[in-house]
Amino acid sequence: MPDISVTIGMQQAWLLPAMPVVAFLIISFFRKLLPREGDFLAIIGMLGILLVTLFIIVDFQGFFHDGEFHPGEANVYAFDWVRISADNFLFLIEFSTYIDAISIVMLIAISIVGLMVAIYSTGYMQGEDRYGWYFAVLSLFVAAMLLLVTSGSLVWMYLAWEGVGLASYLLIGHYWERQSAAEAAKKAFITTRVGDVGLLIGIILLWKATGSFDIQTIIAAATSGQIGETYLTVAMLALFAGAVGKSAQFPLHVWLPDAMEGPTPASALIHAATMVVAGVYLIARFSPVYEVVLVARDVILYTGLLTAFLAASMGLVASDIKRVLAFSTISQLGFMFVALGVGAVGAAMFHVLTHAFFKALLFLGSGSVIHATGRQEVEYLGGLRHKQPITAATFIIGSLALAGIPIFAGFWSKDEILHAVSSYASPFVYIVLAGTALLTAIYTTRLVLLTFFGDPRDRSAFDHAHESPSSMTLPLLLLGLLATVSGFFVFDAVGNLFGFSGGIGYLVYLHHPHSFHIDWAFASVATVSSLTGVIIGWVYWHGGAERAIKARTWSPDLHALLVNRYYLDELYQGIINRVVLGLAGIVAWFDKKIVNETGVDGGAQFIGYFGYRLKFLQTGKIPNYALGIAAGILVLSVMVLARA
Amino acid sequence: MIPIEYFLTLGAILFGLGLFGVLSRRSAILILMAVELMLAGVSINFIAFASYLDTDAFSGLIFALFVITVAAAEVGLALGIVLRLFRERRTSNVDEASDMRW
Amino acid sequence: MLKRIPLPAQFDRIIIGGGITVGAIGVPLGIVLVTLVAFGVISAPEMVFFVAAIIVILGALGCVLLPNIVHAALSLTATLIGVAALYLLLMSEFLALVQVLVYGGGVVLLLLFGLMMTNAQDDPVVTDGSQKPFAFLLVSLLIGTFITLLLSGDWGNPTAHVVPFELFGERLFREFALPIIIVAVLLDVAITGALVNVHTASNDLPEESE
Amino acid sequence: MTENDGYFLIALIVLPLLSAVCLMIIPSKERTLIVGLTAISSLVMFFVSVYVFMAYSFDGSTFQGVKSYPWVENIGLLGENGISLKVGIDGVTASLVLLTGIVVLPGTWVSWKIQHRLKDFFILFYILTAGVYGVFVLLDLFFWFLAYETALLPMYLLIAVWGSTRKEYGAMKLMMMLMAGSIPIFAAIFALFAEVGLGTFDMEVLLSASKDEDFQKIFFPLVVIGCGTLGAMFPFHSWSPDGHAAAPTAVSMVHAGVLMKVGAFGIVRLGAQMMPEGALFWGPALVALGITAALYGAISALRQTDMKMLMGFSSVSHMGYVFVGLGTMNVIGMTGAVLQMTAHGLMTALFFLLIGAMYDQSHNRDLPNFSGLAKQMPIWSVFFVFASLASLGLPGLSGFIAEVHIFIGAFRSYPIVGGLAVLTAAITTTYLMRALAQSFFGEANPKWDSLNEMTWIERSGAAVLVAAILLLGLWPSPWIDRIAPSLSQIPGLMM
Repeated sequence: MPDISVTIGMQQAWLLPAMPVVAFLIISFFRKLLPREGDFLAIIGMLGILLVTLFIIVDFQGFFHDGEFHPGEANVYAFDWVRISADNFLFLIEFSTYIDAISIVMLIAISIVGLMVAIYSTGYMQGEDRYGWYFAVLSLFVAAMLLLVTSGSLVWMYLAWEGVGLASYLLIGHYWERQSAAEAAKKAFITTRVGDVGLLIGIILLWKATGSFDIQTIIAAATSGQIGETYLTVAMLALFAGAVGKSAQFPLHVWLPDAMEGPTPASALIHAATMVVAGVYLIARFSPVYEVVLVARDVILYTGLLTAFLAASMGLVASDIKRVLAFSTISQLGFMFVALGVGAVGAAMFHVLTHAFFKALLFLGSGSVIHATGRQEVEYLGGLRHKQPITAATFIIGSLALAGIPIFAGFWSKDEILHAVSSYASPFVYIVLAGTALLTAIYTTRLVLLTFFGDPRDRSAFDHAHESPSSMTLPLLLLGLLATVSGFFVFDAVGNLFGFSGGIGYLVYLHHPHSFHIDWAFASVATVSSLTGVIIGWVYWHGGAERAIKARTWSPDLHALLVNRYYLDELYQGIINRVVLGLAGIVAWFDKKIVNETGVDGGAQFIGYFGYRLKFLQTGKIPNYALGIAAGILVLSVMVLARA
Repeated sequence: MIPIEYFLTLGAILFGLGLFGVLSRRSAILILMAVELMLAGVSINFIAFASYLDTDAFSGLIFALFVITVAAAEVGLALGIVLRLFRERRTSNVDEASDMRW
Repeated sequence: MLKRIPLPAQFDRIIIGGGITVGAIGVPLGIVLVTLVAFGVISAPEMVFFVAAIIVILGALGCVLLPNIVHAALSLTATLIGVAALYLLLMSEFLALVQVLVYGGGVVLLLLFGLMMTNAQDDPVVTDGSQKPFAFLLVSLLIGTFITLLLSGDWGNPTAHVVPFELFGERLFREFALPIIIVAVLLDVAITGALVNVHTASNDLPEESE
Repeated sequence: MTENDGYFLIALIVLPLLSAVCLMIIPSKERTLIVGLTAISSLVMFFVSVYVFMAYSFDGSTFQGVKSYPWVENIGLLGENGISLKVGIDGVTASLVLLTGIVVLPGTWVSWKIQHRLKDFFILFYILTAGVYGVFVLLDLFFWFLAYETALLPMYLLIAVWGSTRKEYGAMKLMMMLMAGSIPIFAAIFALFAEVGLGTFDMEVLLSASKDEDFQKIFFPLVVIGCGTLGAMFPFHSWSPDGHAAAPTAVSMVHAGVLMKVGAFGIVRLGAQMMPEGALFWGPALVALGITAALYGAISALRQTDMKMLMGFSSVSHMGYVFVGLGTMNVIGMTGAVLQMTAHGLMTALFFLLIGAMYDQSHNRDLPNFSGLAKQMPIWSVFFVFASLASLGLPGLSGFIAEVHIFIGAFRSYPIVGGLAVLTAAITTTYLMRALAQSFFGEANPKWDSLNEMTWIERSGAAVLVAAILLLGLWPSPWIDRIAPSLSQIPGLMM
């Protein structure tokens, strides 16, 4: 192993995005000629990524000793992409890769979930139109995502950032024949783009202050106090705006539920496990700087808290199985941002990892259900555990992880976040967050009960249902395993086993390495709240649809508020229709009437009118013209006279 | 001896009267006649200058000769045009030949 | 005696009218001028100049003011002959000759032919306002300007010189040979142009003449 | 670039003119011959352009491949080298020459399907091309202006004869506004001639000669107004939407792709390079106008339904970035401006090619009339989505690398403007994505089932442009290495 790691290591990190790019190019151009439209190329690409990731982890350990991380020179692979130089002036955009523990967490999540999703998709997408194109875009997405997490330069990170946005756009709009899918893709792209305005501004502001796009240089400059605090706060908040857009935080969360129009495996990969945590990655990457600008950190904390709560409450009433999961994703991302907001980067990244596994599992499970029944409204499902035992089992494992039941992965990471919050922020934050965890348990229980238990409510769909093929169940089982055990990584012993002494704390929280430990008092509180949630959910929904409908009538107003997502979509649509399009209408009117018809055509008409009046001087009578000539002679001779 | 100013003044008056004719008359032929008056006025000037001031070269004389020649040609051609106009319109009133207006 | 000759009544009127005019204006003027010469106020050539000038100006006035076109044409002839006299005063016999021949003979004749062929009786009736007042104002200003201009000039005190005939011919046909040829071509073109212009193909004659 | 490479620059002007002359000789009914001749000449022009771009060397000299043939000198006001046929390129024009070569190639290809007076179309088209090349390679202001006008005049006939919809109106408006715009340029050229007082129109001499600061302050705005009209600068942009909507495909391509850049280039050459102090003085005004145009065009585009009108306003918006970049008067911003000229040229040429390919069949360009076009014309839609992505500045495509330079340049001097410029990119996204979602995706409208996919010729043309967009987006240093050193020689330029 060490021998190979000399040849393939962090220096070769560029291989990570390169392999799927090659797969993307080959599939998109030659998919008609390839067997199975080239899906195997995408899988081979993912396998290659997993392999390279393993090599990189091995290589990475060589720079991790004495409880410190020593990146050294080996970490960066760079060439000049853009270079403008003059006397004592240099404008440089480099391509460089930078791998550290945060990147590695992301790499693990992307490579494992990506591989699972690719394998799963061969079953799920079987026989669909644009089968090969789907795999091409999937490869493109993975390439962009890997570039995003390995890039050492902000510009290239932005490039990848937009690249994942593009892939997300293409995959949400994969079924573009449906107008709703086209609209959802548009909404996702525009909404994230609004956030990206902030990101780009932040990048340029940071460049202006430091003269560099290199992330480590910027962090070094910012933490050493070279940049004014207000300026830095503005820049970091601008960066956070990008994260808000990409990670679907309030107020830009509206695109993620709609994004469920895309193929379910793509949702699992992009809108649950990887792309949406890019924002978390970005903030985590800049966490040393956020240590300096505490105002920005508070903004992150409360944004995350608000998002977590709102999304969880919306998830309570959503009827579409994928939308419930989407709201859950938004909520869990809120948890991660809360963790970042209190400075617990390790907890946040840990949650990224476990969330990637169990949420991907849940999405793939829901995909299996949709694949089998063709329905995705929970009101019409039910009792599916008899038809789809493997799906049901793995889905329940994922749900337990999401709900935060002990042993399962979600419990450990969520507990870490709650623990971190309790020691860094006010009790209010802790209470809201614990309440949100309770809500999470409730809606998760509801989802599981309505889907897999009780009586089937749509008989034809139920009869039609069957267990999915092994290409789909295998990834489910693997992810189920990971969703169960990946939480154990938190223990020092497990960390040591993998070569990271001190567990994940050492892996991701470089500056203040401390080992994770379980405070059983907090853990029991968390467990009790989760179990309470499960019990409440059981009481309400265990019997099937009738109680569910009763639950709806408990408070119709509140229900309507939640179903309509706090009317935020309507608000935004109203703003777009009234304000933006109204303004556009005014400007278009201004251009048409004032600039064009008054300014340009009006000018032409004025000259035309002037000419029209003037033309009557042309009487056509020769004596009149002769009189004019004579008058001219008179003027000339008077001028001569005046001179003489 | 007669001072040159006499001739020049006469030339100016003749030119002016001719111009008045050109401007006030309506018949094409009368306008032509008035043009001849103007030319005569100019010719007087030329010749006066030639014989008073340009005694060696008398270019003015030659110029006057050309003026007379060109006037003859002009009258011939102009009459042709007038005739043509008359045939087309049954009039030689220039006011009525105003097709070239706006 | 006169009545026996079958002349138009109009001709009669012209003769009588012209005689009365010349008598009424010419005789007193002649007396005045002869008196002035006799008393030495003006020299004899000046007297001739004034006579010629009066003929010229009266003729010009007649040409531009007389409503009858034939009268105007005859006035023009008088003017042109007066101008020829002035040329003689300026010692250029050749030009005087040419003036009488070309103008008095050719041009006036041509104009009269034109008059006859266009059936033009009188100065046509004004259709929409005359520009005579403007023309009068303009022309008076112009003449005033010209006269002021030429009187303000310093001409010295030159005298008229005889132009030697031979020298004139020499210059005309040596130095000005090219212009002469060009003028010849011009005349040719003018005649051709006039012919082409007047010639009407049968198909573009106006309808009345068919 | 060796001195003998100057012959290639002359060839760039002569080739299209020669093609035009040859076309005049060929009888109109010999369509095959016309197509063959234009195919060859456009390819040759393309390769010569590429060669010129590649041969440009980084030896630090300002103008390369300089060839000079005096025409009139030592007469009247003219002194030594008064008016001479002088060619030469710097880094800016090298990249613009390449752009012209790239755009004219597919422009020629897509014009082959014109049925009405094909020969006359190509004669005018190549005269126009010669004018455009002339503007980029000529180094004598007298001939420069001649080439400038030569590039404009054929436009009238090209639009009025071969155009569509309100073609007479569009052609006349375009022509009159552009002609009016060339008056201040004319004035500025002769003022420059008089101010320098060496009796020469030689640009190299005029560049290095010292000019009074007040003179520069007075005449720089004239150049901006004149050239800005051709560059569709707010508020002189009004011809752009109507003109583009009326013009035939190839003319729209060349006009939006190259000719508008002639305007912006005029500001670089006559403005910033000739009158740097004036440019420094008026820079903020130029930035203000540019950002107004960018926002204004983008917001107007939100309400447009005609595809070509949409592109017309989009061009106004994108050219606004160019003026922002030029106005920043720092080397990053100006480099970005020149990059944006190239990027916008490629991208908008692709757009017009695609719209033309569809309009020729449907005779309809109204976005609300369409739905689900991706079903009927999948390849066309892929190209269109690609062009939209390039237009909205997706990183990795040409628009981003240009825009990011402009944003950075703007942020260095005017942070608010920089912020607004970034915001404009989001608005651009909005109007393009709305158009895509409305007309390209969703349920296919059976009314348009008769639409055919693009022809192979059109696909090849689009592919050329796509390749160029990708090349510029992913590997911009060949452009930047040429542009930035040339611009950084402007005196007084902030680095």
